[in-house]
Amino acid sequence: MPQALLKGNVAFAEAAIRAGCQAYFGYPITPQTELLEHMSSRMLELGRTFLQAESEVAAINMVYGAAAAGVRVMTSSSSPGISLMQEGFSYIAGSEVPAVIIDVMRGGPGLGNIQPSQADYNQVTKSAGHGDFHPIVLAPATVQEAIDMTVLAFDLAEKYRTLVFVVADGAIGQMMEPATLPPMRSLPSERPAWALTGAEGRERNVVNSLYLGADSLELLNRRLQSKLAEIETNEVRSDALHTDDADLVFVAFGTAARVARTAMQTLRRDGLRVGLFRPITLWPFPAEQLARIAGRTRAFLVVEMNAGQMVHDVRATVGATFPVRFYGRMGGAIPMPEEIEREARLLHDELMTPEDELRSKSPNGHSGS
Amino acid sequence: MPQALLKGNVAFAEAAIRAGCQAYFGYPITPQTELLEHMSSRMLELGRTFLQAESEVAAINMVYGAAAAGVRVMTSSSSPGISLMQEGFSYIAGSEVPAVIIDVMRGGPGLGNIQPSQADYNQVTKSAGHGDFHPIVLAPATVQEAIDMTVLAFDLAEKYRTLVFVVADGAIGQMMEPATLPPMRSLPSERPAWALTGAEGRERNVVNSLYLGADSLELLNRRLQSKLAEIETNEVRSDALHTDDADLVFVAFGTAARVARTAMQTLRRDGLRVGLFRPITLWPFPAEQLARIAGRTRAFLVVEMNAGQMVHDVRATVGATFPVRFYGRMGGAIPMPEEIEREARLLHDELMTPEDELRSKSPNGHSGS
Amino acid sequence: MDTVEVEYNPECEQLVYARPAALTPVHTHYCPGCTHGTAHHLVAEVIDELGIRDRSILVASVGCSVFAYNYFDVDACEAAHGRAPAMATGIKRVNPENVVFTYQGDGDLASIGAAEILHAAARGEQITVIFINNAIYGMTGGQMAPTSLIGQKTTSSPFGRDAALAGQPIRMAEILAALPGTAYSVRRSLHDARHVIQAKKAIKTGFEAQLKGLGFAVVELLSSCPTNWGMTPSESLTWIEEKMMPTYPLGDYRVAEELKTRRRRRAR
Amino acid sequence: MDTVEVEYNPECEQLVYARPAALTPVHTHYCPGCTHGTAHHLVAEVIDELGIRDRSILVASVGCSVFAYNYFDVDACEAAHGRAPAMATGIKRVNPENVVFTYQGDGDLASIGAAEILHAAARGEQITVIFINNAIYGMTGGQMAPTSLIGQKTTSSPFGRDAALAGQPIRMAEILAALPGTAYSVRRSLHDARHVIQAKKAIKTGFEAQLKGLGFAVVELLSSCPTNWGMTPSESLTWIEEKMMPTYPLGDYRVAEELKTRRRRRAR
Amino acid sequence: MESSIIIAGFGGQGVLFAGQLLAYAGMDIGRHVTWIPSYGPEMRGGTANCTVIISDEPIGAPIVSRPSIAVALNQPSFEKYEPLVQEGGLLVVNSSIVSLTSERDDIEVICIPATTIAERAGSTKMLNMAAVGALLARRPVLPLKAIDEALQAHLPESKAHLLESNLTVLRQGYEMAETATVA
Amino acid sequence: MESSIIIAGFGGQGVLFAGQLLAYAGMDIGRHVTWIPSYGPEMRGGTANCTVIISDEPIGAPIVSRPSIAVALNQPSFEKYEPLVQEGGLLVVNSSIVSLTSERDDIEVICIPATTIAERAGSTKMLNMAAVGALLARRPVLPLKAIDEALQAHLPESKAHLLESNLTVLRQGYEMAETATVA
Amino acid sequence: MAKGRVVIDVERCKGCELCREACPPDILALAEQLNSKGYRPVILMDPSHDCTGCALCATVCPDSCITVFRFRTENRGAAHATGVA
Amino acid sequence: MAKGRVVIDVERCKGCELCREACPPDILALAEQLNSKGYRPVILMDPSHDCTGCALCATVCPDSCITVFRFRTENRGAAHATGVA
Ligand SMILES: Cc1ncc(C[n+]2csc(CCOP(=O)(O)OP(=O)(O)O)c2C)c(N)n1
Ligand SMILES: Cc1ncc(C[n+]2csc(CCOP(=O)(O)OP(=O)(O)O)c2C)c(N)n1
Ligand code: SF4
Ligand code: SF4
Ligand code: SF4
Ligand code: SF4
Repeated sequence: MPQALLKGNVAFAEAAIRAGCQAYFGYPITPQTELLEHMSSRMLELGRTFLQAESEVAAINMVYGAAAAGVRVMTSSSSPGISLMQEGFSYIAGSEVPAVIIDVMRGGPGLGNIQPSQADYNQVTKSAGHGDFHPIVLAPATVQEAIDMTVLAFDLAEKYRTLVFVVADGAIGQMMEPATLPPMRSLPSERPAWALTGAEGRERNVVNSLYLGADSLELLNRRLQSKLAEIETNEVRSDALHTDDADLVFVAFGTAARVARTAMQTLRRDGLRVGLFRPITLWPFPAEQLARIAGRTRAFLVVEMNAGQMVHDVRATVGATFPVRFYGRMGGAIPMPEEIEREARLLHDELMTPEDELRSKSPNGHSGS
Repeated sequence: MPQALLKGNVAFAEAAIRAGCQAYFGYPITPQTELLEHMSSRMLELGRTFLQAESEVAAINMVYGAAAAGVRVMTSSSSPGISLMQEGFSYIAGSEVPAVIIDVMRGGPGLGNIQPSQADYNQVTKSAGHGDFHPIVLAPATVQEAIDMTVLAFDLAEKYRTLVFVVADGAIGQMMEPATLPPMRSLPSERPAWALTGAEGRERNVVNSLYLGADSLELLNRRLQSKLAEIETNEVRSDALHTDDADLVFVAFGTAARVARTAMQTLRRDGLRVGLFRPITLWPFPAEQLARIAGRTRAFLVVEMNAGQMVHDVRATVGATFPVRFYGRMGGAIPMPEEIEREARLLHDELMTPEDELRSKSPNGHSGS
Repeated sequence: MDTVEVEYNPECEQLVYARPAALTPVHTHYCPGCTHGTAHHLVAEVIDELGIRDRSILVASVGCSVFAYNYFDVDACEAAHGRAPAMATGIKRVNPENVVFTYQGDGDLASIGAAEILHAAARGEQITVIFINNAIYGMTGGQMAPTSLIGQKTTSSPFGRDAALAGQPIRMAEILAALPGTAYSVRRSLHDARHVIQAKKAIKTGFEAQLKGLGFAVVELLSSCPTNWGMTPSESLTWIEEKMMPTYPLGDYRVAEELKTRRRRRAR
Repeated sequence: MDTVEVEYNPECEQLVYARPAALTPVHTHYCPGCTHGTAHHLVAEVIDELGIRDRSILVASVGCSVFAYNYFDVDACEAAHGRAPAMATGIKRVNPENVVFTYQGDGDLASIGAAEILHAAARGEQITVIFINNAIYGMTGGQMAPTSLIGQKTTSSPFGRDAALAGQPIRMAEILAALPGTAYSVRRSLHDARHVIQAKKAIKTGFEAQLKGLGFAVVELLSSCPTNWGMTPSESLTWIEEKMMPTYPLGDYRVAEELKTRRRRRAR
Repeated sequence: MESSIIIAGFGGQGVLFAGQLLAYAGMDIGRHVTWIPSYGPEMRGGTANCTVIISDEPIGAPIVSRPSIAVALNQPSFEKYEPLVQEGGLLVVNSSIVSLTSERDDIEVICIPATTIAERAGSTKMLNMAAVGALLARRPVLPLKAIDEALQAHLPESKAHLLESNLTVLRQGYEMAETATVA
Repeated sequence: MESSIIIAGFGGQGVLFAGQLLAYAGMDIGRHVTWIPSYGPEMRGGTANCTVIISDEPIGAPIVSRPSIAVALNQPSFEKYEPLVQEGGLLVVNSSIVSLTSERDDIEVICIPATTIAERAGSTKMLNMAAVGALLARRPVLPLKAIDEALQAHLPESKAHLLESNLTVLRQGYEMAETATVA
Repeated sequence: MAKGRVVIDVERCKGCELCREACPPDILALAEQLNSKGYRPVILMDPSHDCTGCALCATVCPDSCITVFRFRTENRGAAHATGVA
Repeated sequence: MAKGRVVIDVERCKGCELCREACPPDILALAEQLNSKGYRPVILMDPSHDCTGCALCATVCPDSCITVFRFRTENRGAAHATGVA
């Protein structure tokens, strides 16, 4: 396939279609609306299912239904809409049906605004709903990755019968970049054995998350936990750039990682040995990979478009003794390379001062300009 | 006031009334329904506002409205209902209006069951909705504490103009214990200056969470973050029992803490030096207090009625090197004292083995029987 | 659980009524005399008679009927509270060949699920909705429903439902009949044998509407909750007739032409 | 922002029309010719005429009117998408003396907020709802609304709204009129001066219903969206008249007796 | 001293109230008490049970895996709890409808025809009082007097007229158990 | 080599398309490109802008605080971006409606009556092409030919009939800027 | 002479007695002893053979415990009159 | 002789021209130059003094840019006819 200049939101949608998405249910919300709009024409052209739901609550429960019927199904939304889907996510997790969710985050809390944000990191990685579960969370940083990870999302969802999120900040949804789309996959000829299709010639199937007895519900939870453990061993993904010789390593994902990359290049030109570690799966978090890098670098500068969320996973990974500094912008602001460079230079200077002093300086909250 | 034998759910409700709760909006859900039912009679008797909403989504937005009008308002629900309120929580946080939420958790995910659970620890402490905010989260372990913390919740909500959660597992909502209710407070004679009451003789007030520009929304977020920082310094609460001489300290909250307490007593009778640390504010998490104890004990056994959620905050606090073991039951199961004793004895024996060996044994996930 | 094998000699005996095949042998958890059970066997009989057991998909809802997926011998799922119509939409849209039906209580359908049922009807989703109106929240212990009667004492309206505070009862069969996608919307009652038989006819038509692809179909059934009404089963049936029916008149609020003509022809 | 001070001599000139006091001087963000603005000044004029500016509380909704709280000079808040009626309920229940009104678009009120508006009407909440029906989602760039017309091309119905897939347009004024707590439910249009004047009368009655404590009041206004309809402002007004009005007949669908008589008396 | 008591039976047998009565009485004489029910969706015919703990110290776990005393008012409850009673513990059985007998020799089992006693006194609904009486006869966790007073104080108004007969049943259960030969 | 270009103006001035055109052209000749718009709720009269980056290496940040090139099609855009252009950078100004002039001597400012040029060629809507032409005349970030081809390839069908006039406007803008004396 | 008979699944029966009230000849009664669920089930008490096999009991039974037969010897036609076919 | 006049807040005007169409004597026109928002505002062009002060323009103006006066000298009564009072 030749390269095309694609908008992130359109790329998500077209990639899903090529990955064999058979049904889409969604509700408009900026900054992901172009995704729904693309689906509204392409899915119908292809004779697949597209429906604009009356709300996000309805959308996720339609997704739940289609997933229970065993088709490849997806929805997409942005922060407030994702909040409304929490109950549905929990039901889908409890019923172990596969579904793909695209979350193009915007500034919060509340109505907030529609500018790019990463303030829902905790929401997708720590608690996408009530009860003990984690969706797999993929975080693309380019339009090409948006495509590749959407395809991956469908495969992982099916493999583990789980929820898979692809999360992007509004900038990735809105920007255009050259990217290559995969060929169109043929749709599966039959449904999974557990799917609801009518009990003709077989035992009836039930899709359900209700287990009245504590013992039976605990059994379900054990199964879910071992599935999560399996995912934690098999599906961790991350990307590292110039981390081998680095004194200082940026840790960032999505657009923040792109900006950090630019800052890194500038700083390297100035002779500072800076690297970049980019979690690609936000859950499972690439803790081992990060820990290994901590072994050979002197400090981390975590850059996020929020008040400091992933930084807690970084600190939990490397412990309170390892220098971890945070720089964040909130409310839809995107950090500029210059800001990151400034923070990096400050930190780099401190690296020359005794460890303990440094540690004391490492603030807990965000230190954003 | 003399002692009365009170059911947790009734205690929450009556305590709220005595604390001056002027309006309650809620939707029935087990295991908190008695709370709503108590409100349905008492609030009307007192000429205050009670309304059974059409859903949890409506309930939280009614709460948002009444809070914007400057009255003391509360809702209550359980896990699935709390998930549905996430968008509303985020709006309330973004608008900085005070509100009290009682969350009587049940087994999940999905419809799960109605048995006692602590599986929504992450939901309330890490992400009660989209965007960067944390409610204050109080976790009573007795009916008396349910009363005292509900009163405290209203005061903190007003003081910081924030959301305050009081979270209990179903057991605390359902059990009866002797407890003393506070005297009836008189209702505030006037509304706060920022409240919506009609702009007669003053500048008009606006309650809102929309800030179209990234800069203005970032300003709001800075204010929210400094408020959270203030809360983190002022409002941390915890309880420690026999932790001074303990080789092993249980870390648990709510019903799990009660069971751990029984196990502790048995073990102490058998000569094992065991203590109990009980976070009372789940957010802000009592990290310093816990760290101090880590200084004088040899290991923590975290007991939760979930797959292991608070344990991550414990590990983040004491670092990967300090021995932290987890024991959890899921799906509405309550751990029995015997189970905890068994785990404790195992761990205690290991404590006699070299540190490093021990560490390697410390599993990440849950190790529940 | 077991079923009793009933022996008989076809030579000299004719089987007039037997437990429908579309019901599993499981013993229900319903309270004694609760007409949820009656609605269940009517739906099962209709499924048997239409021969659609192996094409049907049940979307159970959250309410006392939460375990319906254990009682109907068809593919089934359990929706979130109030969202059965959305879940059914998701299933029917990708499985147009299946017969998809929801079974919902009044709290589920009329309260928390109002938007989903309204829009399923507006879109004319090809699903059949069995709507059990027992004027109360049964599962959670007898709180007020949007369908509770004025003055009705419930655990959340201890002084009786006051219209000034809680509004008037909602008549869903009428409201849903007014939506453009609705092919069939009627109200029936389960309070005596004659009405049970009429209810069954309506349920059958509700399924036929879907089989003919005419649009959204809903059958509202006045049903009892002896436990939370605090009455004996038979007192409950009297209460339905004397107290509920005046507020909820039985009748046909929307019947697509295709369904009318068909019924007439059969009558001949 | 500023207002122009218009000088005139009361001796020889009579002021016939001036910008209502209940509007702030802020310049709106609405597109040129968008009749959201028209609805705004009508509501403001009514507030001025009823002298309730300092008692009123606006509950703005999520839609193009999201900034309404900047434009009306009254206490105001911004509700979550679709939840304005719930938020208004929360306010009115604790502030019975205030005049509480919501201002909602059709996506907000008829789609995501269907349950909240339905139940506010069923409960007879003492609030006034200004409902802007422009047959589209304006704010998000022109997607289909439940109110979009059959065949209408939108960014989410690129081949035109197909009733078989998306159902028929919903008529909210009629549906809400059928709910027990509704005291006033009418539909008006903003497409020309005469209709604008009629719309204002209806808005006034909608507020009077609340002032008299008669129950829930809603005024549905057919409004334009030149930008997303892809028309000039004046073409848009024609489209309202020629295309929208046949689907959305103007009329009074519920008018409480107390309001009728009052109107008649005034007419005399 | 801490006693843990599980009372179990059919939904309609007043299981929960019997437990509350013990808790009230315990509280009124200044002991620490907890009461916790099994709870679930409304269902008749389901078996209900509650756990009461009466102690001299603050109570930790409100539930126990092995109670010191169990009251089985119906067959399923007997089957479930008979094996769980602690060594040296007490099992009170409603022999009116429980036909099974215990094989255990490490616990005390006391069988009384609770239903019949109650029926004779006017209503089978009072069978729970007979059981409570029997319990106290064999294990004086609380003085009978305390129960009397608690009953007077906490019997729901609707049942006030039944106070006397309840007290009678309580006593009869007590006396019958005092004299009964232990199984 | 990396150029960062911000194009800004009123909603109706084709700001976004002008940016996309540069991105398409860049991509078609094998450069790395990113295009990102300012986005917001539908509003006319608001100012729209987009950032285009054209580079030889993979692109990090898709946005810049200080562009190497800015195109100001209206007054507000001039006020906002004139101060931000990098030293030695270029500022293209639509002199038809922008009356202000730049005080800066460390950047190149080129003023062309874009609206007027477009109007003469048939429609003011094409003013964005005149500006793009002028841009390329002063900073050959891309060969004019590449833009020609991109325009032919990506002009929306609805506008196909305007291709020629668009090309003309593009050229006129280019030529006028080539010859223009720099402010 | 009885025209029909009913068989009741006593383990399934919850003793709600709705069938009793529906039964025209009133030939259903509560059994003495409880079933394993603790309910007093209904049983057929038809000494004078009055059961017509009208199946009204089965129609109203919420728990579908009742199977109904009609003897072929006389008035076959009645089968269609039941309305529950 | 003109019976009235209108004053237009040209900075607020977005040039939608709805007032023009509503204006019976058609005496509103678009100005030549743009306002600071980039819109061509409407202005009063009433050479032959045809404005009646009917206020229809103000009634339909979505942005409430128009203030309307009627001269007291003649037909006061008309004021009440406008219906927008
Ligand atoms: C989101 C959510 N809210 C509330 C509940 C609790 N709940 C379970 S069933 C029910 C209402 C049941 O009433 P109805 O729908 O009338 O059915 P019935 O039990 O009367 O048959 C409620 C509120 C829930 N499970 N989930
Ligand atoms: C929960 C949630 N979902 C979706 C959105 C995005 N959104 C904003 S406005 C809107 C619809 C606006 O349409 P309408 O209500 O008809 O008002 P209009 O803009 O047409 O005046 C949507 C879907 C949101 N802000 N919040
Ligand atoms: S609670 Fe009511 S509705 Fe539920 S099963 Fe019992 S009787 Fe039926
Ligand atoms: S987008 Fe449509 S509704 Fe929104 S302001 Fe513009 S014209 Fe009005
Ligand atoms: S109706 Fe059914 S459940 Fe009720 S008593 Fe008769 S047989 Fe038993
Ligand atoms: S109607 Fe108002 S905004 Fe429109 S042109 Fe006339 S004066 Fe200007």
